[in-house]
Amino acid sequence: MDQVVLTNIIYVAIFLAGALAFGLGPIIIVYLLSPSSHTRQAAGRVDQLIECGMEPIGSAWIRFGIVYYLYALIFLAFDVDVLFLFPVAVAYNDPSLGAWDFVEILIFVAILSLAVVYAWRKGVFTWEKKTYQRP
Amino acid sequence: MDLTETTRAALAALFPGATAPAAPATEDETTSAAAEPAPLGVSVLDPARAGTWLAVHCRPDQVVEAARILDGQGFFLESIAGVDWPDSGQMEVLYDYNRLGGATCRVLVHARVARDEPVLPTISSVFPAADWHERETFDFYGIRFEGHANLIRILLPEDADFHPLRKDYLP
Amino acid sequence: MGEENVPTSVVQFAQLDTLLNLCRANSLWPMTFGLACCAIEMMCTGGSRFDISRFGAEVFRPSPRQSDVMIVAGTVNKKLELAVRTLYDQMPEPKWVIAMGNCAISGGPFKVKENYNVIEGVDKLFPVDVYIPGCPPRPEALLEGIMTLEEKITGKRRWPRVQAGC
Amino acid sequence: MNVPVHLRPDETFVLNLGPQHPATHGVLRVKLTMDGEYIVQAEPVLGYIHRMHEKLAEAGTFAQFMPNTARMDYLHALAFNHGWALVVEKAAGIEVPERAEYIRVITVELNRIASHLLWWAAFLLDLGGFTPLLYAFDDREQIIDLLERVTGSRLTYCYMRFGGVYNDIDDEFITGTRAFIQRLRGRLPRIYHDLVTHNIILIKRIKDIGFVSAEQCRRYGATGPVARGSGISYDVRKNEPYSVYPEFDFDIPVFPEGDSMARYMVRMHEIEQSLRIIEQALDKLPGGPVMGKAPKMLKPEAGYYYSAVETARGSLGHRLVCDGGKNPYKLKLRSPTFSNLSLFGEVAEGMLLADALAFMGSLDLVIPEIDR
Repeated sequence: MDQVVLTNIIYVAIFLAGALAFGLGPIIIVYLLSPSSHTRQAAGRVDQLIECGMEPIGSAWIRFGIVYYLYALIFLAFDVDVLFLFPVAVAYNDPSLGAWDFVEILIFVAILSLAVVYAWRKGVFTWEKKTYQRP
Repeated sequence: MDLTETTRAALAALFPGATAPAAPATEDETTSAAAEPAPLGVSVLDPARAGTWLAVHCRPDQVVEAARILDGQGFFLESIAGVDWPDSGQMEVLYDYNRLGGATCRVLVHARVARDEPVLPTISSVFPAADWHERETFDFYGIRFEGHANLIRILLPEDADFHPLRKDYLP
Repeated sequence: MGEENVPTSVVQFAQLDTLLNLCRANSLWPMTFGLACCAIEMMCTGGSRFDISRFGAEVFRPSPRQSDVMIVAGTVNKKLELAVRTLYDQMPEPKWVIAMGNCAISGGPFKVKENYNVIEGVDKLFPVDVYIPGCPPRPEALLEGIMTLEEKITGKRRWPRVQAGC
Repeated sequence: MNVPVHLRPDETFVLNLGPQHPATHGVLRVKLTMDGEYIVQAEPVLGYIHRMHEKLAEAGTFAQFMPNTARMDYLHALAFNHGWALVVEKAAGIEVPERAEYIRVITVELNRIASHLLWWAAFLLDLGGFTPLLYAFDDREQIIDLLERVTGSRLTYCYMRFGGVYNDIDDEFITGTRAFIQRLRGRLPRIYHDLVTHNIILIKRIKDIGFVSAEQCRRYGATGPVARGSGISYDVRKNEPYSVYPEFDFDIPVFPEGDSMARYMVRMHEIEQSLRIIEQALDKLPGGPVMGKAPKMLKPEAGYYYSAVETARGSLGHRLVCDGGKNPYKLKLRSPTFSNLSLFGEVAEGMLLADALAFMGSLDLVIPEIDR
């Protein structure tokens, strides 16, 4: 393990530790500093779900509409795309890259955005007013 | 035939038997001691004094018929109010109708029911606005409206067991 | 003086506590809990003329989980009582309550012998820290109430006290 | 045309748009049965701020009820004062001097503008814009200062007495009002219309949302800007003139579309009409006393009396029953928002939740006026 590899590992380790500190730090601080004894209670409903002060009626575990799943898929279309654009962005300061490489990236992004255009044409984004049959 | 006359003629159909009182009972109508019931019929009032153009005294079961006539004339239901007359052992329900747009002609329909058994037919089938007003009158006076889809309390907590606006109620 | 209403915590250093109290006092996040007429005066206080943000309290959080102060601005009646107590419970510690207006203090204009529906005073439901009389109290009174609560939390008054008559 | 959707019970869940919610501007609770974002059924639940005003009316004398009137609709308190004063003056036959009538009209119209400004701020707060609130409150504070000079309070006015008003207006109030009129006229086109009304986001959020037909308004008894937004030209100041309104020429803004945008435009135009009324009232302000002759302890004759007044939200009615005693025997307050809200259940069906909130904002609700 020569010197360069070691320092790189140290950099990554420090970066990881910093991320963990940012993540878990506030939780620990809050545990240490926030008042632990709940002195002020009026109706014993400390951990009840927030629903404008009212008792939640029924449960929310129901069969949701499919349209939310489609939204997630459309988000995915560009999410993966960004993943590939990161290395491109890093390599961009190399003078040898010409205009043609820029066009290639545009084609790549255009192809991926076809997914969104397809969803648009299918009418996923239009939320019409519905009418319901009286049960 | 201005609006008041046409409405009076239409409402007179409610009382086929009684002859329409010729002289508009302006003064004695508003100042009649409201305790004992006025005669059944339609009477024209002085709007500047009483704020209403026509007063209709009808039996409780004619209330829906009066509502249908006024609905036909293009009126809208302004409010339903209950009045408690404990000394004469009666409850009275006042229906206010008015014209929405155009000439104004407010009609007040009085209906009296016995105090211990106050039941009236609902008019929410004719005017959906009556749904909440009737629930409120039930809430405050305990007057039941037959045929009302969902006659529960509207302003007081559901488990309240009293009717606050009755004259004999004190918390 | 302001210690008794801030409960104890796991770690207790005097200096740290005063620093924490100072931060808490100057970033009181009120819960939007406007009930009636006092709510309009609370909105006026949030407006640009009386500007409650000078005291760090302009962030009106709708959810009880993110608010420190419950400003009860209006009348609490029997149908709303359980909801008010639930909202109070759902607020994280340390939390404070400002009873704004006569209705929240003692039922105000509705504390009569015919009263069948109004809770006469919010302190019947949970402990109240600052009472602001008035029907509705002026926005300046609400600001004075916030200053009084800050004094109660930190123990000393940072803002000048207005002497009557001068 | 969307075909009606049949829902099995396990596909809907119940959501409480509860008492403490930023969009309900008070303690209105709406029990929503939801299918995802869509509202299957909306049922407003009232009574969370019911404060027994009608019971208190029967408990106290006529004069003791005047402060209560201001605590029902505190945004347009002077119109409630005016309604109560009118019905008792009708019952007891009290004359009001000319100058007092003019002062009543001036202060009621100023209060109407303040109420519309606060509705505008709250409506845009519901739609997500915070900055308009600061502009509207800046103008509203000007009105409140003017009214505080004359009535002594900022919000819950108890300014009118049976037979007139208890405090005369001075020259500084008149010059202040004229200056305010010029200032607001200058700001209305720039800040209120260019910045907000022609804003594409606002138009997208409220155009063709919450359609209310004229027939629905009539069947549910909706009055005021809600009815005028659906093409019904009904304004108590014009249809059933009271006080000195017949002497001013102002027109009633009516928009036939019936959607939230129409109701928005009705209120914005009403602000300009109120400015016109105030200007004419100031020009024609007669001299003379401001308080007529009224007996100390009122005992109006027995009978049924009714007075209708146009508040910022609709036609407010006082149905008064007197039995000759010193207390009102029975007072029913016909609150405009009570009827305006009753059509929410029918219109909000099948709407998106966000649109239903925009629709509720356009109804301009004041909850203590609904619960009384």
